Amino acid sequence: MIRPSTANQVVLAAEGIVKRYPGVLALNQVDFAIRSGEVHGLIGENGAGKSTLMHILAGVAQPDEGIIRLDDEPVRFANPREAMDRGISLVHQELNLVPWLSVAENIFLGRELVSGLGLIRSSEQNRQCRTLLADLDATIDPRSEVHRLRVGQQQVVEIAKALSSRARVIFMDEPTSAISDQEVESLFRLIRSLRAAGISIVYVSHKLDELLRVSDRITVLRDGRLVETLEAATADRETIVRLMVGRKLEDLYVHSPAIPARSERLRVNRLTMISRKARRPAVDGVSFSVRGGEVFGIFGLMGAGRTELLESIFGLHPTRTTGTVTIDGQPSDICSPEQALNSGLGLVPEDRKHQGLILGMSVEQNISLSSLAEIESVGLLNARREREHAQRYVEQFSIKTPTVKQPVRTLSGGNQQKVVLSKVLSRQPGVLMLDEPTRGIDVGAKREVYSLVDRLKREGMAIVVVSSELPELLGIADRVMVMCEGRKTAEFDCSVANEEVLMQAAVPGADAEVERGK
Amino acid sequence: NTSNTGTSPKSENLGTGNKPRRVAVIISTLNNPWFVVLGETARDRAIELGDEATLFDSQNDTAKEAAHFDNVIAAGYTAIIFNPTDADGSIANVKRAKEAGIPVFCIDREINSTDAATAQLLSDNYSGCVELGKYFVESVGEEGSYVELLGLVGDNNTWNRSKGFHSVVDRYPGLKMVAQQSADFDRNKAMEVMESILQSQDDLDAVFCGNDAMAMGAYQALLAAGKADQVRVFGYDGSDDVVTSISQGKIAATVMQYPKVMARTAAEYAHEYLANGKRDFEQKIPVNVDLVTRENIGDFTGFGRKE
Amino acid sequence: MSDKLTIWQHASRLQPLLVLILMIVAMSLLSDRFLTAANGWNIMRQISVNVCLSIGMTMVILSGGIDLSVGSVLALAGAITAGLIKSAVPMPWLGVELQFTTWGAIVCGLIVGWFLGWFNGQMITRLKIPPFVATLGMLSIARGLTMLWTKGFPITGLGEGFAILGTRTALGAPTPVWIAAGLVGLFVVITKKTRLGRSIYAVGGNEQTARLSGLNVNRIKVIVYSLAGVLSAVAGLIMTSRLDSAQPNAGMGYELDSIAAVVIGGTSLSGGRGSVLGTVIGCLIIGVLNSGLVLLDVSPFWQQVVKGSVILVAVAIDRMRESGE
Amino acid sequence: MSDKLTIWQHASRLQPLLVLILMIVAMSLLSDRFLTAANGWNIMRQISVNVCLSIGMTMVILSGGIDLSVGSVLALAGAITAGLIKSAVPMPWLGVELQFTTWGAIVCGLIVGWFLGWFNGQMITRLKIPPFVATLGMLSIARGLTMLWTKGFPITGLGEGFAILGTRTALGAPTPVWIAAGLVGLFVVITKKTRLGRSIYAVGGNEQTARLSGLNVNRIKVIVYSLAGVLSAVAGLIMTSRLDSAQPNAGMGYELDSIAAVVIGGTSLSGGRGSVLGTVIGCLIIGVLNSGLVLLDVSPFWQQVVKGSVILVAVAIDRMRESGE
Ligand SMILES: Nc1ncnc2c1ncn2[C@@H]1O[C@H](COP(=O)(O)OP(=O)(O)OP(=O)(O)O)[C@@H](O)[C@H]1O
Ligand SMILES: Nc1ncnc2c1ncn2[C@@H]1O[C@H](COP(=O)(O)OP(=O)(O)OP(=O)(O)O)[C@@H](O)[C@H]1O
Ligand SMILES: O[C@@H]1[C@H](O)[C@H](O)CO[C@H]1O
Ligand SMILES: [Mg+2]
Ligand SMILES: [Mg+2]
Repeated sequence: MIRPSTANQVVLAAEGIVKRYPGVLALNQVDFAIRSGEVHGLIGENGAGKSTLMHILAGVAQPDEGIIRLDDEPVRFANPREAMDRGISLVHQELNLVPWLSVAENIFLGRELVSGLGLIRSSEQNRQCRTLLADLDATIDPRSEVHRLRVGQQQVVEIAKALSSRARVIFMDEPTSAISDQEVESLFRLIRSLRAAGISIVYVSHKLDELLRVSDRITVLRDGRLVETLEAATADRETIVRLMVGRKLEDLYVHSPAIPARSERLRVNRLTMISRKARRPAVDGVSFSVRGGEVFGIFGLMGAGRTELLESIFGLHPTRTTGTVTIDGQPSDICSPEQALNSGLGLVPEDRKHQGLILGMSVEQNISLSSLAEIESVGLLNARREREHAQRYVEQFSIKTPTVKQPVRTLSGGNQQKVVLSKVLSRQPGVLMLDEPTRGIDVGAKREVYSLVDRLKREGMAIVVVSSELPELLGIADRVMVMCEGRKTAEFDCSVANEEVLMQAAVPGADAEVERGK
Repeated sequence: NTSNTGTSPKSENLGTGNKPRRVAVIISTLNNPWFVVLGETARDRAIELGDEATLFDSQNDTAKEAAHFDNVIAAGYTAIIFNPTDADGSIANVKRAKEAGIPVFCIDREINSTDAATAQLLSDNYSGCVELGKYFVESVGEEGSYVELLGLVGDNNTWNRSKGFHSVVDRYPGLKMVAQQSADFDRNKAMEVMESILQSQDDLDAVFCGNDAMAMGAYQALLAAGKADQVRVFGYDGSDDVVTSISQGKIAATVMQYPKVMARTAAEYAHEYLANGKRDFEQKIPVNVDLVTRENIGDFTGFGRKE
Repeated sequence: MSDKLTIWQHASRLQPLLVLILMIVAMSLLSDRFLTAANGWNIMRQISVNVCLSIGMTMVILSGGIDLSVGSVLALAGAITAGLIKSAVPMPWLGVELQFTTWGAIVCGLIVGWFLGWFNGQMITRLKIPPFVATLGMLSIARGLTMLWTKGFPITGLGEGFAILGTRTALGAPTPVWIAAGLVGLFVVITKKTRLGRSIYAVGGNEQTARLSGLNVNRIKVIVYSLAGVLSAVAGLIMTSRLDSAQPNAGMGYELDSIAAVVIGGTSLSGGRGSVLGTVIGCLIIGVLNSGLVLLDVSPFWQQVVKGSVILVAVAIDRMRESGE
Repeated sequence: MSDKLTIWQHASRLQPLLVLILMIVAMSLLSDRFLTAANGWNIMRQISVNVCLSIGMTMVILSGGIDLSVGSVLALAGAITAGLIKSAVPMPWLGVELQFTTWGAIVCGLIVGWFLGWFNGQMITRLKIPPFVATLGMLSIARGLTMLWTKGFPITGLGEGFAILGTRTALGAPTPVWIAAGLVGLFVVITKKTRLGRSIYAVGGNEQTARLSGLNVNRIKVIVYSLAGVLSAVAGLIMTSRLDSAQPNAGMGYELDSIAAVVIGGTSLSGGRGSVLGTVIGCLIIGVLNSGLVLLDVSPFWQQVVKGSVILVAVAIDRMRESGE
């Protein structure tokens, strides 16, 4: 597979690409070139056109205008298969796996290893798959069905799938949005070795530091136009952010001091939840409390049980949960999300496509889903009220959408997340729980989320934020709790915490030491 | 005129055969009251005679019928009273029973084989409709237009009846069939089809229906259209409501098949075979069918003759 | 720009309407008897039973489920009402007989329909039986109960009072058409303008999101199946009244007709997308076809071939336009 | 840890098997006629037609579709084979008559099945007609064609050669059981061990992913429907041979029986999950129930009630175990 080093030679190029979607010009005269053996970062706000550009270069979508050249020859990819056959593969931003097939079956889908009789060689596939995964995440069993994996693990599988196809050009659309730091490190190691083998990688991420670390060159897209391509070695954060948003952005994190005198709004006592999949506690005797006007962060590695904790509080697993939840001093026996919402809890779930949105519905219908009572008059839903209700949030959070009637499916990730936030906030919860609220959204949108969180906090809301990004948590939280394997291992005031101590409490081995130390 | 053997007391039965007498009554469908009468009468008569008896519903499906035969043979039944779903398709089933040493008495519908069944008690659909056809010409006259509602088009009774009818009526060129549609032997379907036909036919004189359920449905449509007095309805079966309707002058005529007679006789034959060792049955025993009209309605009741 | 989009979206939702219009034009050219007021009413009266069933089916399908039991529920509700009209219910332990009035019997029929639907809902939500299996079981059970209740014989001669439901006209339109039209109006409002309706779309669109958004998914499903049950009972009453007879085998195979009307009307079988009005158009397409083929006196052998082909061509035109744009 | 998980997964897939065993135990306790070799062969022969149909249906459903036309295709294939065996096809323009041998006629029947299935696949992939509608249209068309071909009369007396298919035994087992068992084996391998099988699961599990992974989704679907057509034809041939007669209304309503077997066997109607072996268990459950009810002397009206209830209870137990863990 190793090609003669042809450094700086352009492998794949886009010229004058234009792509229109109803109501949007997704790409506007984009010229984009990928050199062999380079890692090319691609960045831009949500909806800037990054995914669209990759889709066109990988045969998933067809351009309205423009030419694609592979090795200087004009080419047309009618479908992803044709692109794949020419050595171009794509890690999709949205998870694209077959849930009921195993990891190995997904990785080899369409390229199965077959014996002379035409039968699939499953054990050989599993073996190769295990080797491949050893470099990324050794805990994933090639035989387990993909729907049993957590989002992060699924993303690892996506990456492995693209790597296994022995492509010359690999597009990675936010490959790290759901994976842990160790997995990111493994991925970067892999990317470097691929580059050394002459393979080109186009890498989309909203995580600027990551991009600066791994890329050779970085291209910035804004509103469907290519703004500039920079050498990563000489680029810096501020320049890139300015190019992305077209202006200088203030500090990323927004954090007002906690308001001390507020009363306790949420108290969780000895909460335990038995996992259905693993038949052991996913959450194990966790207790904590949050006051009004406070942001309470929860940190942990993948699979620490943070999502299950929030879900249990929200009444999603009533039969498998024990422990007490007290809201505003009232012990609450929450058995369903409906009751949770009525008790003043709000949850922005981790997986927006499957838990946060109804993709077939419009923006306004998604926003009003939790507060249908508000748009009702004389027993009927009022179209004008619904529109105004949605319009309010669209303006407040600057959701980019042609109209509130737009199907939410067509919005970019960041804007979809804002729609979910709008839906939850429309119930004016006293306690807001956010599970990975900034996953897959751009810096601008992130900052908007942070400042929103800060504003809600100042208004007296109690806020719980689960995040895998340490700087983010330290930037916005007042206190941070750390979880490991379902248990609470530490709690810090943010004024005294730093990344190192938090990480130590989150790693399983360290956790054992803490316990021994006690 | 049917039960000449009379009821035998139980003790006597136990004396003659040393194995239990178990009669399976396999009926083409119980979706139609005519067959319910047929099946239940046979079963009840067998029980009256001191035999064990069970009713099976083939749901108009020759394959389901085949499964019933297999199950009945496996379960050790000793005789079968059989109303076939199909004259040809059911032969193989009867032969399997014969091979297993189980006598089969066919009722109502025949099978096209003379060496498979022990006996066949048949009502002749073709000649019944010949009679009906003659009466049709008599009462409608030699000129006029009529509609024919067929039963299930995949059912051979449908065609036997239709052919019997046309063998007479087609000889009169003045009688014009303006529509020939299927209503699946179903009352509701007949009503709907008739309603639609009435949209295009203003001067209808008569409707010939392949069974009584369809006759009632067609009548219901005519009634709603205000044409019940002007259009004569003819049916086939001799069901309760059609007999009543004939006496009220709503339906012109039907053909009485005697399901109870056929069923009772078959049960008695089976009993004779099992209990008394009788073997010399005639292969085909026609059970006559009678035209029922306003004129002779006094003699009839639903599914039979007044006692 | 955005308004144009909406108009286009509206038009595309009404595509089955174009198919319907095409069919009406074709039929009118082929038979001068087709395009008459009388035939119009005739078709509408004939489809009223299917419209009632299919409104319920639409809601079930919108919520992501399916109901195969509609035909059997129709039969049982019709038979019970007819039975209660005809004869008194002996209550030996009280030493009395209960004789229902016509209206009382009708209410009982509706309650039966509601109960069977509610039971479907419970099986689906509590016992987690997939809707296909749950309602297939009900199809068999309710049919068996109908046979047991009627002993296999039709119940006939239900009296003037009951005949109103199916056979009269009021203000120039047959009662069944009034009933069906009333229900269509009611359920268009329910699906498009009420919380229940929105919740049904949400549950069908993404059940997990609906639950996390605070909707009581199980309750919504139970309501949907109960409504389908009641609507099947209404259909059963109309049919029984129209025939002046409750047939034990009434409604057999109607589940497919009803699902066909829903799907032809543009509702997605995977839930979350579609409309009651689309379904009405679906019913009309099937009704026009059925009646047109009889009017044209197409031979029964050919009818099935023609009917199948027309539906395919109609839906194909529909989908081609859609994907072409 | 991971191996334990896999064993557990395997066990959970075989849950319908537990239901089947429970039923067999119950029936054996209730009737001493039940657990005999003769009755065992009997049940297996009876289900062989449904097994053939349901293997095809399983693949269609695994791929995310549905096929309502199986019963009509069965009828048409059976009728055409029977017709070609019985009488020569006149070819006036050549001045000859074409008389098929039994084997020739069988091949023609299979080709008819394949063609109708292929046509279903084309309608679904090219014209984008939803599978429910496309195959519903085919249900109607193929039935109509059967009526036209047979003129409404059964075709009977097909000779010794043809009788082998349905009525003989070989090595102690009836031919239909051999055929069904052979097809089960073949399709277990196809679904589990070949790229085609894997692709079918992928298309049903996530069509978009399948497409993005470079699978030719349309081709796979066409193959699946074609196979279902051929398998329906095989079922039609077995049935015709067993009855020594092609019935014009053979196979009516079998689509529901077949879908029921697939779903009871644990295959998800939304595609991507399930297995051919599960379907075989589903067929056995239905077969045992049918035969058991007859052996136990349950009256026909009660049978429907009991059958519906048993299926519900069986599936409910299944689902409760599943959700309990
Ligand atoms: N299938 C589609 N239909 C309609 N509009 C679309 C479609 N796909 C993308 N768009 C629109 O095209 C624009 C570019 O979207 P794209 O997904 O390329 O953005 P992105 O840069 O990848 O954003 P993100 O960082 O959120 O992933 C957005 O405005 C989006 O709403
Ligand atoms: N490798 C694994 N195999 C099976 N189950 C696992 C595995 N890892 C974690 N789990 C299960 O998932 C539970 C916690 O997952 P959860 O999604 O709540 O964690 P999280 O901290 O929210 O991480 P994430 O970042 O993925 O959201 C664990 O307690 C365990 O039951
Ligand atoms: O005699 C019966 C009845 O007429 C029934 O209505 C249809 O099938 C015939 O065989
Ligand atoms: Mg993107
Ligand atoms: Mg999580």
